[in-house]
Amino acid sequence: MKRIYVHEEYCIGCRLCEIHCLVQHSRSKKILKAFKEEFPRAVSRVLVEEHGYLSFALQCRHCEEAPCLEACITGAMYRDKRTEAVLCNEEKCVGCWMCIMVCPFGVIKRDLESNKVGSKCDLCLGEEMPVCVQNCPNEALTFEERTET
Amino acid sequence: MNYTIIGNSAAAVGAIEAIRRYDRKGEIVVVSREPYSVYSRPLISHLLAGHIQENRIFYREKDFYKRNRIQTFLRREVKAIQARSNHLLLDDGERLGFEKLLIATGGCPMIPPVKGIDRRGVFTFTTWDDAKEIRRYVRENPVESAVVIGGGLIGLKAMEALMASGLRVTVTELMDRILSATFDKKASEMIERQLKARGVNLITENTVEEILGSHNGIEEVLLKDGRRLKCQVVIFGIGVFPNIGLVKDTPIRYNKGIRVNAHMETNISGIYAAGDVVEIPDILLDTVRPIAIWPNAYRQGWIAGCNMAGTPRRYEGSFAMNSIEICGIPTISVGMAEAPENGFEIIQEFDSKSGTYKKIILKDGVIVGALFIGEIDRAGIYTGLIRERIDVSGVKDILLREDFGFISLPREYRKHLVRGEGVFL
Amino acid sequence: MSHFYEKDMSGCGIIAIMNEKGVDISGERVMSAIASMRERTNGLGGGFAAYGIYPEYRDFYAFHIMFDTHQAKDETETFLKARCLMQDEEPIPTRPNRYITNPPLLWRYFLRPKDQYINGKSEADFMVSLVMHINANVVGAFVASSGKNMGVFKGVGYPEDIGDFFRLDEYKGYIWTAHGRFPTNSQGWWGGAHPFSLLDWTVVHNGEISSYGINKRYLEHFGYRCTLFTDTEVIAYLFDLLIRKHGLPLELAAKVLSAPFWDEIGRMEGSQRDFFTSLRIIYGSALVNGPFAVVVGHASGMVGLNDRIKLRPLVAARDGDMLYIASEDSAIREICPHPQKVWMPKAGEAVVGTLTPPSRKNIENGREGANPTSNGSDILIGKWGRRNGLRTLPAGISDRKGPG
Amino acid sequence: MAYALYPPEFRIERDRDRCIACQVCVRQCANDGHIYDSEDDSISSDESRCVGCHRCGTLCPTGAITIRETPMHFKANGNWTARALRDIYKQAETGGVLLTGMGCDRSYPIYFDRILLNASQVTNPSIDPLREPMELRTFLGSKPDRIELDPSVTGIRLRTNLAPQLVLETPILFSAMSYGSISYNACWALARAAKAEGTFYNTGEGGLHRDFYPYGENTIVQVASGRFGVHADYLHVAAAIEIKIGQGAKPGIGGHLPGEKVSDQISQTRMIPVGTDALSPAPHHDIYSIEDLRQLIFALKEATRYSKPVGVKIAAVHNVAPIASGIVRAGADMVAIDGLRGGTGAAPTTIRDNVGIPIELALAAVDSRLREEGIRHRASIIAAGGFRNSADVTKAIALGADAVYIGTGALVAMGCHLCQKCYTGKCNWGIATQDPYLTKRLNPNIAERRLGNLLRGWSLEIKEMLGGMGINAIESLRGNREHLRGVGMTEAELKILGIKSAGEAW
Repeated sequence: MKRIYVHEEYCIGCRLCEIHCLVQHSRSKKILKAFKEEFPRAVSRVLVEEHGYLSFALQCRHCEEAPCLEACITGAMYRDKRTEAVLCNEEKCVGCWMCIMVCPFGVIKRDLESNKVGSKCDLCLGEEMPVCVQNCPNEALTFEERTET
Repeated sequence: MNYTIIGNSAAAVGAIEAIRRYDRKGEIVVVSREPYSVYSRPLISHLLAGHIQENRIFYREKDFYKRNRIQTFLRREVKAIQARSNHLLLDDGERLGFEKLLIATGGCPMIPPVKGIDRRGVFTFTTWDDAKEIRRYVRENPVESAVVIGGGLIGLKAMEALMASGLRVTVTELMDRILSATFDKKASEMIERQLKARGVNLITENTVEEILGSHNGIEEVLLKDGRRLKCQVVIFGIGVFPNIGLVKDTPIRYNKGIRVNAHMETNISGIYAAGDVVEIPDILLDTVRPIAIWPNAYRQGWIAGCNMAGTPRRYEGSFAMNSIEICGIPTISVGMAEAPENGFEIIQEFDSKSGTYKKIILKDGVIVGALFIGEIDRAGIYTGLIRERIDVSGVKDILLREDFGFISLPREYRKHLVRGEGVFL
Repeated sequence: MSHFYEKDMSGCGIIAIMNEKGVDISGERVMSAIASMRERTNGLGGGFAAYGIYPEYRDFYAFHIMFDTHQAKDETETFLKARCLMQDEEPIPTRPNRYITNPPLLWRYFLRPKDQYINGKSEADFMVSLVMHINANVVGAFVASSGKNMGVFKGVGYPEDIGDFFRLDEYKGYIWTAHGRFPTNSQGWWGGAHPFSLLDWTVVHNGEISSYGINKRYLEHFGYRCTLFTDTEVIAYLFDLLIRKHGLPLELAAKVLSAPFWDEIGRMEGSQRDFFTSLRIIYGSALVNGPFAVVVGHASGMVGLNDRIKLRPLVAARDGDMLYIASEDSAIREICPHPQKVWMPKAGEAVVGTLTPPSRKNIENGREGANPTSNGSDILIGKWGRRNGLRTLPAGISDRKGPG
Repeated sequence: MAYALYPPEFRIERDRDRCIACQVCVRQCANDGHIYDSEDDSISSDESRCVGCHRCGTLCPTGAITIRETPMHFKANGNWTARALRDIYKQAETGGVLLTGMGCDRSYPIYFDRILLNASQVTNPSIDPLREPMELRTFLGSKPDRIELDPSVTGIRLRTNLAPQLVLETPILFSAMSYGSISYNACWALARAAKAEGTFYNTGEGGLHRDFYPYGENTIVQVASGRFGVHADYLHVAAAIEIKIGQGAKPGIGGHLPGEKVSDQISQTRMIPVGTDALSPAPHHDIYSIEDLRQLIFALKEATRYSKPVGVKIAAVHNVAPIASGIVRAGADMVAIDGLRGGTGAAPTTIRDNVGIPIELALAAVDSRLREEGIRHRASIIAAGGFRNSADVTKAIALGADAVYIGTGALVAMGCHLCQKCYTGKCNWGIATQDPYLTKRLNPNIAERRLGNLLRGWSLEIKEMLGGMGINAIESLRGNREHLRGVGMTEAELKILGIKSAGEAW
């Protein structure tokens, strides 16, 4: 499948990926509105980790055998047939946080308002490329189909 | 190829989805005692509490069987497994032949020897039917208060559900604290304080000895210490044990649960078992025991399914873990909650103001237990470290720091990032 | 002589005929051929070069000189007499022509250098230096030609009128080249007409040389002083340099002026590739760029050449010992209705006419090279001639062909 | 210093309506020009730290930031300009030499902007490079003034043995920029782009990191007065060698790489201890005369068995033509001339802005001089110093250059915004720095791509200009000043440039 790959040696820690992810998942999808008018503010589904000069953006890896899929007690977590992305059906989610317990990347966040899985990368379905990749100024994120496992 | 599956929950679904991944043609037969299309047992407390509607309890879409072309025998019970002749004997005498068999019969609620358990108003709490009956009973009878036997996960979920339906609830726990199996003392205290604050009547180091009442229902229970409690409903929420009734007097070997090899196959070739009914290696405790949790059930089912369909896969074993929210407090506990003896290192962090508590248990630089109360974000990272046995002695001091994350881990371990592959849990 | 500084931006007609056995041809024929291309000219210049016209003076340098004034004539004659033995001097015979008005003084001199003045230089170089001096320093004097047993007749007017004016019908030669001009920028100046000549090199040229600036500076490096009035002269000088001084065979010289493209060189095999790579690297500044069709004549032959993407027309034909090169097929058929062979030379492909028996050492090398059995690093003229014939032109060239 | 007597050079204007306090600017400014205040979740500025590199404004996702020159705070004065005053204040504070980076930014005449190119009309068809061959291939190295042939019975044998040549697919090379003055990634990108586009880059005096040996055949290695990183492998792996005498930005001045930039890798590459200042003396202390230079040239040729061209780079100074002539006669195969506007990683401002002459005049003078002396063919001329576009390149070639060096242009292609603070080592664009926080900002994949695009774009434009002039091979433009015309120049300038005034026909 087409995945987001992270090249930590080129991540400059600007966090533009987080900003644009937040905007993409806001109601208006407009940056100024998303930050200045929408409350609660949308949550970014990508997380930039920093340590010294090392940094990288981390978002759901859409694992081939995804622990969150196996652990989900409601079946809310599902794999999208077309993109093979792991997505969460918020209708079904009851917020048992099994997924948070098993995700080894720690990239699933709670949405405290709705007490549902709030922040889970959806590869920006609809966009031809996830916005974090689109907006990375240094190509530290790439969106590729790689054959090698 | 014919695949027959006894049971219709997580393990069964895991197996079905695995089989269909590798074998689109083979015939799949599911026999289940319950009448329902596959649903999620952990959701019954949400249902009873009225948090969700019935239509949301289903674990897979309505057309799950149809899409996977599965022949179902619902509301039918297997009476016997004829391992030698590869046949199942059903309650109505019908015999079903099978080529590959998966036993996924799950667990049964534990019911201690208590007098008067046959009275109206006494329930177990594991199936959708349990939830339905409790609900009806509460609606149709003058019920004001209930006693839940068992201060573990099931007992507390039942307690929450009953409170939500407006009852006064007493919880009796044999041990000196609730959740003694999954939490440490401090964590238990934190939850107990919350429960009491919400008016739950907690009675520890004590249990129900007899359920008293008349033919038209319970009036009160008699506790071990002689105390009496008025109540109209009693629920057994102690826990479950492997439902191995079927394999007794068959050649299939079992201990606490059915014994399986790494392919989830029993000692009889072609017969597999998965889910709460089996016992599997606990990679933390180096023992073999049942670990009755949902993620294990699904994965074991998946592994069994792969092997049944002829694609060898090994099950890596597992360890205890649980995520549960009690009184709105999210909690996650993975692996050991308390260090069994010395030689373990403990890192913890407690903030009474925000009511958060984090604790990591290390052995020889490797995490063997993690406990999170109140704040659970990114807890999975630690689960992963436990699973992969990563030596974290290098980053010990920052394990619980705000900025601890993937980046603090060895580059080799971060390869997941670039490779983007999944890891197995 | 500021009016001399012109770049010759002209569309023109050219014709060249030669008998490779050295048999004489009457001037009438070339005149009728050039006349047939009147459309290509505008009466601002016409001219002829003829070889073999002064057999009785074959050992003397025949200087055709134009003078604006008698003073220029005196100055020039004094200068020449001081340095040369003057075997003979006379006005160039003309007849009145109603279209030819106020011609300059036209004289010819048959000279041989006085030995003591040559000091070290080759005789040819010495004669060149005289030409350079007169053209550069004697106001109103211009040497139109300076070779042995040949001469250039040119002026302002239509070529056939110029030919009539100079009574060319009375001359016989084994090579004739002719040129009719269509200048876009020229005050009618007799010296500005083609052919341009140095020693026995003559050039008739249709085109414009975009590389003039560097060709000129390159030639200056070798002592050529391009005081001359048009870019056409650089072609004459380049041939003089490459063949007379550097000893290149005519065909190779043509490959310098109209060099093969790098991708073509890339397709050659080893020794050829090295050879032409070196040739281009060394003579890059001698590459003649821009559209041109040119015929260069000299005592022992002539060569017709196009620019490397053939932006000006050039046709060739053979009939027995006769070689014809012209801007238009019609001009050839005017005097040779049914040639044995007519062809359109490819861009950069030289059409070579050689007088047999040859009189020049370096031509020998070239021609004998036509033997296809070669070893290692030898360049076979014949061989690359054929290769050149196979040359595939880049797309889009063809629509640039045709009358320019 | 207690307080500064001059206002900050730049003003950071933050549009509050647009600022979303995302802190990208805070994280991107290596000079701490932006400060985040978590109390009221807002961002403020410390303008005294702004160097005008525009990193913040470029990355700001809402375009909330504008960097402006501070409006004149001094009383207007034609002589005592703000710049003059600011320099004095600075110097009065520090007592030191004022340093700067990149090339001269004073408004001396740029002759390229006063030279116009020719094109064909009617009499001479222009050539369409998209449809017909258009040759930019360029050979750098010494050439004989004639070919030598051996007649043989079977044909003609080539006797001439050509001196080693560099083959360029486009007449543009990347100037000397040392590993140390620029980052590893920047060097890597230059090397990769040079290889991909069939041209060359130049190590400067920083030695050659062994990682870059695979790009050797596209590498020109420099031998400079400090002799940093010069050893047998260094010479052997390269395609050509350049002796650096001078640099346009600082003629007569040595180099100085501050110790803090001498990291472990750099110390290994330059062969000096970690943390020590790398000082290149002003002169080579084994070259006090032209004959000394000749010795070094031939020492290097001997060392490499005459297998590669050896060039000499000098700054364009008043006497440049005779000096170049001497260099050619001393045996150099290439002469690089670096003009007044040539760049640098660090130079005293006053030297950069007041010493040397513009490349256009120097180039024309050198080309003419070598032709007058009949030795133009013996060496190739590489012009350097402030080439901004393909037209500059085309004009330089018509003036007589064989090829041009681009340094600043290449850096700008990689992202440089000419803030001229290279010497601080805090390049926010990750180019002129060794700070790992900053160097990773230059992704060599992107940089290589952008450099390649620049070369291809310019090459295409050069072809268009050639085609317009009716020329289809670059050698027909080289030194062909007939295609140049001058506007707004004095007779003297036209004479030195060797070009006619606009309006004069051929």
